[in-house]
Amino acid sequence: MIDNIVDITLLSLLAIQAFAIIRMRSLFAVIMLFSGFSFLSAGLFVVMDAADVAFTEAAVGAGISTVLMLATLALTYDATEIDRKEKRSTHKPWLPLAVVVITGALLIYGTWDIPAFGDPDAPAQQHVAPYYLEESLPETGVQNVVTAVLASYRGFDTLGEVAVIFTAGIAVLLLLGGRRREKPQLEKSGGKHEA
Amino acid sequence: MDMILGHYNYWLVIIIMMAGFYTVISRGNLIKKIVGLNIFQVSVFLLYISIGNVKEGAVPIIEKGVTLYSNPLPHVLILTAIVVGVATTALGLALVVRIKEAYGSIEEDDIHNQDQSL
Amino acid sequence: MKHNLILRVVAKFIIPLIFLFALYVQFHGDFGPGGGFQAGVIFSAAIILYALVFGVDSAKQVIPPYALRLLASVGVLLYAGTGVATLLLGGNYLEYSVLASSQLDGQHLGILAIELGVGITVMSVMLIMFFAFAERGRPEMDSESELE
Amino acid sequence: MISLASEQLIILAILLPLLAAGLIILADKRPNLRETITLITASIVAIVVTTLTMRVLAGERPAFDLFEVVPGINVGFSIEPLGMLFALVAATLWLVTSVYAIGYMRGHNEKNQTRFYAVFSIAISSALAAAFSGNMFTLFLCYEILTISTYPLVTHAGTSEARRSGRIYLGILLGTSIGFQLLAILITWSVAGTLDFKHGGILSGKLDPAYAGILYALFIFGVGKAAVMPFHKWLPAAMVAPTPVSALLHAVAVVKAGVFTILKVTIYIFGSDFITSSGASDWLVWFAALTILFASLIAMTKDNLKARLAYSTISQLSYIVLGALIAVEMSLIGASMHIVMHAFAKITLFFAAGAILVAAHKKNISDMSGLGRAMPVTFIAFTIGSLSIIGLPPFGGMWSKWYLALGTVQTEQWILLAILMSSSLLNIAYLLPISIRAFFAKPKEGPVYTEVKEAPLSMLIAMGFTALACIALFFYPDPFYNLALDAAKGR
Amino acid sequence: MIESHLSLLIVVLPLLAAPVVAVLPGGRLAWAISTLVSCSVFYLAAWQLINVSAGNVISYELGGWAPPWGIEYRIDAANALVALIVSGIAALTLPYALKSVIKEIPQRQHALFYAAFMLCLTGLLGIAQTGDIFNLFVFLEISSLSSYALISLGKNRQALTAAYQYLIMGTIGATFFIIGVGLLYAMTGTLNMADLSQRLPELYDHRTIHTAFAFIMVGFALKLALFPLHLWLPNAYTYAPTVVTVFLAATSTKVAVYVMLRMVFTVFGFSFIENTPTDELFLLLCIMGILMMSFYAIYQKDSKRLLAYSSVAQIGYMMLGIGLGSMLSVTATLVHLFNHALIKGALFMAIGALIYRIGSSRIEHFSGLGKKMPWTFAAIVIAGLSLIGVPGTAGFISKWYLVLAAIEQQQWFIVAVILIGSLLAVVYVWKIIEVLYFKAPNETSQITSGQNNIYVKEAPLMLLIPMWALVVANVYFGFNTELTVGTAEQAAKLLVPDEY
Repeated sequence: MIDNIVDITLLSLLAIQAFAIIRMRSLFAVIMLFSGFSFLSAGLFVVMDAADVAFTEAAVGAGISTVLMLATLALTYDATEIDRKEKRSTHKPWLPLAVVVITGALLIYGTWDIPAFGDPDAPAQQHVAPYYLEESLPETGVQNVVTAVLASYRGFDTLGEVAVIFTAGIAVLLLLGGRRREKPQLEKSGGKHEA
Repeated sequence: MDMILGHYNYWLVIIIMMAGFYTVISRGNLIKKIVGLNIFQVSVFLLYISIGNVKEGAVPIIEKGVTLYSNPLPHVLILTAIVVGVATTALGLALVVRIKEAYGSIEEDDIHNQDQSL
Repeated sequence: MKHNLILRVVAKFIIPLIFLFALYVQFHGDFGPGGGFQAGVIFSAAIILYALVFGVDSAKQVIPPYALRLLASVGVLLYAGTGVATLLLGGNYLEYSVLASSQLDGQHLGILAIELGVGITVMSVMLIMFFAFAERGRPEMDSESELE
Repeated sequence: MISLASEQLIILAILLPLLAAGLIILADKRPNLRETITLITASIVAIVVTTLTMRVLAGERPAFDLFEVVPGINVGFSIEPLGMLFALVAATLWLVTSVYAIGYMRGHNEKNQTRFYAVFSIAISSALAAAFSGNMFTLFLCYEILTISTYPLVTHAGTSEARRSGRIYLGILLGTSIGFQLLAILITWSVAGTLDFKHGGILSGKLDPAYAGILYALFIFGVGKAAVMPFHKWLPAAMVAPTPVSALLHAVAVVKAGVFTILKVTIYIFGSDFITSSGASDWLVWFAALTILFASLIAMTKDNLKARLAYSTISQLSYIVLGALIAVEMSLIGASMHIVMHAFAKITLFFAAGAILVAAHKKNISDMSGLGRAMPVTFIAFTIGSLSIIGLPPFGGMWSKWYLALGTVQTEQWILLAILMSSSLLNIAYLLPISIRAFFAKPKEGPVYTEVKEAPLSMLIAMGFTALACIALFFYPDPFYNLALDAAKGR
Repeated sequence: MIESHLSLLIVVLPLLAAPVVAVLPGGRLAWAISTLVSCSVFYLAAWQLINVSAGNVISYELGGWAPPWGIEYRIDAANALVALIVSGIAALTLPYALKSVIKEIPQRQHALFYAAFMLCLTGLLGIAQTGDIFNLFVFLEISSLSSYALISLGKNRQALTAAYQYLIMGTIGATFFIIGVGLLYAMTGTLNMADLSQRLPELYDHRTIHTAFAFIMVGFALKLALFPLHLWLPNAYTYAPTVVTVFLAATSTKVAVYVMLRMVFTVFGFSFIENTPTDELFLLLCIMGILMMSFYAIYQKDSKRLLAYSSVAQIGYMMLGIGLGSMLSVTATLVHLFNHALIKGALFMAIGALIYRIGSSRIEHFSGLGKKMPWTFAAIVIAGLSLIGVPGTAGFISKWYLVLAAIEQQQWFIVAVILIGSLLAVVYVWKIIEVLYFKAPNETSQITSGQNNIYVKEAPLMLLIPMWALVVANVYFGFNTELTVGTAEQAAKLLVPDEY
């Protein structure tokens, strides 16, 4: 029960932060809030026994992502602008709202008869997972099952993951690498966006 | 009551998820969109971990005497997903920087108008 | 800030510790939480801190950008190469068991190698990103003050 | 030549023009060589086809498949009398037209002549391939190639008017063929499981007679080249092309490929018995009939000579379509023979029109008063052509109309008979006045034309040949008649 | 040795090439290596196709762990065909790239460009080969990230916004996909496709499964730009560097369509789809997509954008095949997958050649180029006819099977839509051809564009050869369909076991 309460509290806090982020228009605050959001979710991961994930989320979400976001903020707004506020959107929010509500409703519908939270007999816990828990130590000699699965059973996924990171590195180099060139020329024969 | 106890976690996660999703599709500021995207993804991570969670289960690190562990597989998947997420974020932000340089703004409306006015 | 003595001294103490911690995380992944990815991030964090305190240029003297690009590639190649090695040793791709005489040793060796690959790549890519953004900032304003 | 097997001859007849096209492009800078190539190829092809004709009349039916496209559908060729007849007409008239074209193109000093000759021979090649095609797929393939390869000829002038006409031309021909014909072919395939031409048809017994009418209609209108109203607009539009093009493509190759396709479908896909029994064509005949009438009426209103001829063509084509639709032996013979007779007659008229354009630079009939005395040969030829179109003896045109009429009699379609007759009267009304005006009316400016001479010799030769052919075909239609008879009887 | 690891090498070779290429100093060497690699991958893919052409299935256990515990590569005719398309297009695009890249991208970025290209190739092939639904997601992201980067390299600033737009849409799509995967996992406890297809049937009426299906479909509908979700595509194709457009247009959406096929027929099974309104929805969207996008295409002034809209319409055709869900229609989809890659590849290469010479993709600037660049012009005509679906071209074969599939089910309305679609194709293809074919009617367009086409030369051989390779393929596969139809039928047999 107790960790249920912790769970609920953390989730509620996360929700509050998420909505605060929607409302808030000062980008610096938004980014800071997001950093906090990551930390909190990391905490939640710990509560749900996902130590590695928590560790990573803290390092990435609260660390790297935040740093990069702040850097971008610094690059995209002149130092003179003290309040780096996003402009008020001119569009009516109804369409996005509708989309979101429908998606959310669909998800709730979908989770309606999903196995209960923390149920040890849920199919997710039955089919593949037990094998890992029982065999990983004898088969790979690794105590941390997560590491065993990550590095060995699903090692190819991790290779892909490294490739993704590598891709991102190359992409950033392509976009920002080296000295800045003069601004890309505007298209003379203006290609108009379709509305 | 059981229903709620069994599912409140999913539902709260979904609410957060939708908050993030909404930020992505409704906000015109390119940075804020990315932030929204991150929230969206993080909440998906939460969904996975919730699926893998086992009541009274321990961190899936084999130790003597412990019999019940929570499911390691979602953890693995999410580790990968987190990395993918940060990669996407970095790329997106780099694009934002370049867009700023090219258009002098990171507000969708301004950019759109500039392209229209050509 | 680049002239703040205390900060520099403290940093000089802390950064090696962070490196140490990174190494611990890198190689302790088999037993506790952690592994190549987290280690890489922490490692890069140390250098980022260094860059913040001593300036990007001196940080670049420590690790020149080209080296970073090279390292990133090396990491991927180390990982993918491990797979190729297992192929050559007659196993399937990434079937570590064939790397050594016994299955467990093989697995251990393989996991060690690929975690190292992950670590290297992650570390260098994180730094590539950081430097790219920082560099970009130069002409207009020093992003460091922002990142503090 | 004779020693070669018929299969090889067929391939030869199709490939030679293509080869020629290549050579012509290579010989771009040297007109004489270029024209020589055209003439030589045309003559060889004519000989080849004649040889084939003899063999076919002797009863030989060569057939072979090149390769399989999708399981059950081949690119394959086979000769039966009808295709032979069409090929014979196309080949002979290509030779004649080439002779004519040399005079015309130079006399009229057109630009891009190389492209003209090259594309021209590609068009012929595809027309011959269509004539020889052994199944509906191959026929459709050649039909489309023909459409596309003639586009450059139609838009030869490159003017914005030519461009507009090109759009109409392509729009209607591609539109109908993809919209209706392809659909019809696909339905046929899914019903009959084959597309091979077979006398007596492949559909009878497989297709519910109730739907036969719809499918048949899809074919009739899908073949836009047959210019059955309301899909006829492309033909007048295509008249912006140089006259030799109009002559060959719109008196022979293109339009005849259209009606030929319809005849093929009638005899070898549906089978005449199935059509008559299922009554598939009962309501379609009226489209053809009305086309015959309206086109003739419109023709009378046209002052531009080529436009008038164009509408006359539309009307004459529907004779053939009508013959196919009635689908009894007589009418089929008539239709098949009309392909020949109309071809020779109409090409004569076009040759004459071209000659008048080159020699006297006149397009409109109203300006041709008295021109006959300045250009007697041209106008005599024109008169002969007209009479043959009208269908008076002693001209070839009489035979085909005769058999068509017999067909209507045999089926007791009295209204159709009446329409045929009245349209012949209309033919008189819109064709003869031209010659009369040319010979007997007073020219507007001056008593007689002094400056106007006859057209270049090569044109006169061509004209003379086709004109004489119109007469010869009255006295000696046998080869074509026999072919038509075999086709109708399915021998 | 190689044969036993074929399916793997196809993915790993470019993956190994990427880091090597990335650190090379110059572009030339990078280009040479990438070309070499993609050619050998093409060879391997062809080999793989032969191995599975008998209708058998090859399974490869990565890490030597048996599925479902380890990741599995599961190759049948469908994968093999897609892998062949992707690698083949890559092998043809790279020779084309050499000159075009030198022209369009700053020198110091060449090495990185080819590295990104290799990674994109890796990702696409990985998607095509894998039999594990999460592994699919990882490689999807590799290909996506690299394509975002590649697109952003276009020389107009719109390229940046286009890439950003694509990044947001693509990531939302991918996230939807993993939500779906998560729900599937929650219900079945497995990620292996074959295993899923075993375990799903008894869960068919389970809400979670329906939701999972919905999310996976929406996710990939975003990726393959199915009609209402296509908004990112036109800009991306218009502003990306030519080479990138050629490659992505010919491969990435195809791979996404393939994934749809897999999900619908292998993982969930069509009997599941039939109980949901999905197939009707598919048909509806496809019909709207085909008609509306073709009309959009007609009104475009920019040739690349015109082709982009035509691509969206063509995707409609492919999805029709899935919506109809018969063996014939799936065959049609796969055949069109293949043929459309050839068509669009050739067309974009040809347009690219024009751009290479006159530096503009606006149609009105093309006036009179037909005479100056006869080979390029001929390529556009033939590929255009193939796009229309004129007999004797590859495009005709796809239309043929598609219409047959529709007739077979008495879907006359769809038949009409397909045919109308081709007629609209006539209009927009001819719009380009006419401008090229005729001399400029008025010189003003030339003056305003600040260029005249009088001194334009034919495109260099390095551009013409790959272009014509595709054009010839367009004609060849219009007459000999053993490879396309043959393989497609094999694949359809495996995907749609219950023939009706």
